[in-house]
Amino acid sequence: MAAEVRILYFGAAQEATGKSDETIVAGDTASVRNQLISRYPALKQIPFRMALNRTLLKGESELQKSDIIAIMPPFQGG
Amino acid sequence: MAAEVRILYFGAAQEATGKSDETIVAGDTASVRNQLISRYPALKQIPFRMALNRTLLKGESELQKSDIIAIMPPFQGG
Amino acid sequence: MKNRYLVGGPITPILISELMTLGNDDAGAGAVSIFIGRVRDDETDGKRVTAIEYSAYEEMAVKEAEEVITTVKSAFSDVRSVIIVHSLGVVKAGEASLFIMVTSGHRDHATRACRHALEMIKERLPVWKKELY
Amino acid sequence: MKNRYLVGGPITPILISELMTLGNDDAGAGAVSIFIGRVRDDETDGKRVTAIEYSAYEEMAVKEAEEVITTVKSAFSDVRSVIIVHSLGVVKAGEASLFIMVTSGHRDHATRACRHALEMIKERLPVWKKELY
Repeated sequence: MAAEVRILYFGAAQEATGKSDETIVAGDTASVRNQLISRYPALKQIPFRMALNRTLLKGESELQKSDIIAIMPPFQGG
Repeated sequence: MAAEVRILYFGAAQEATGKSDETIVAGDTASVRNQLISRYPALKQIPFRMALNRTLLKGESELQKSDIIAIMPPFQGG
Repeated sequence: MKNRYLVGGPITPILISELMTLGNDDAGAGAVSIFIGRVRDDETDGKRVTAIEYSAYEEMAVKEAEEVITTVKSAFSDVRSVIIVHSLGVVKAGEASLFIMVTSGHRDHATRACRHALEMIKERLPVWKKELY
Repeated sequence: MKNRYLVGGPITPILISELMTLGNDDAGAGAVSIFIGRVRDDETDGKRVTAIEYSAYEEMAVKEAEEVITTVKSAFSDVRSVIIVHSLGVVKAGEASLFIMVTSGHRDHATRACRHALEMIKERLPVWKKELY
């Protein structure tokens, strides 16, 4: 089942997409990844990871309405 | 040659000898150690090291007039 | 401060002094280990960094900071308190952008836990930076 | 302060703030690692420690502190400054008696050099204590 999910862009992913957030429709996280890379080719240059509802994603996951997915380039804190 | 040397007592060695410093006559550091232990039996209970002129003594050393020997129980700084 | 873990702008000397008083009423804490990360005036491609602008996924950063504290406390049993603060927004060269303080009974766990927290923060805190010239 | 390395009484929060400003003008120092040793209110034989009275072989303590700094700087090449201060006289439970601060370009040498300095101080500084109850 496809669901409306919220996408948040951080760091270099904001510059690659030109936005800080948007809503898309996807059934799982693999679909999110594919859609974003095809929509924003510049994202391919960024080794981003995804967080699903504030937790770093390991592998892929099904999505539900209102899930929040963060597109996160390598961390640079400290 | 025996020389007049200054002895400084620190920490528990002050309590064991009842003094903070004195002058004795000795030819080398082994003689200092033997004199002090025989004069102050309580010093036997303290695993003290000696410094000669502000440097920790390794082995024994001859002494010259005005040398300063510190009687130092285990360090407790920090 | 935006919350316990994130502050807008630099971590000023005054804020550091305030954070350092937090452990002062615990007379069982014989050891305090502190790490302060500061913005360096590095030169890249002939340009000198004058400031860094930090951004974060704030909600996740808070959760991760809390997990770092929980992990450090359980890994180092002598630890009594852990404070973590990271800057958001612009921090000029020479100013502090990260503050970590760990108190413990004795020195070994304070120093090791502080270093461990630092490595976990580098690895896990969702924070990004942009150099300003 | 009696000299750069020894201070009469506790190392107060004000003195700590002053010492911490010493590295502030070096914008290449991206990392600051600090250790503060404090008097614990330990209980021994049913009596609680209220203070510790520190004494030292002052002339040798100064020489040893200088040697610690020289050793740490040569062992950790990224280190930019090292400050060591130890208390003499009475320091109450909860008050600080040792302050070490190391600045370096990056975090690794600051944290390791600070710990190394701490271990050397414990091993080499001719300081003694007397618990007061």
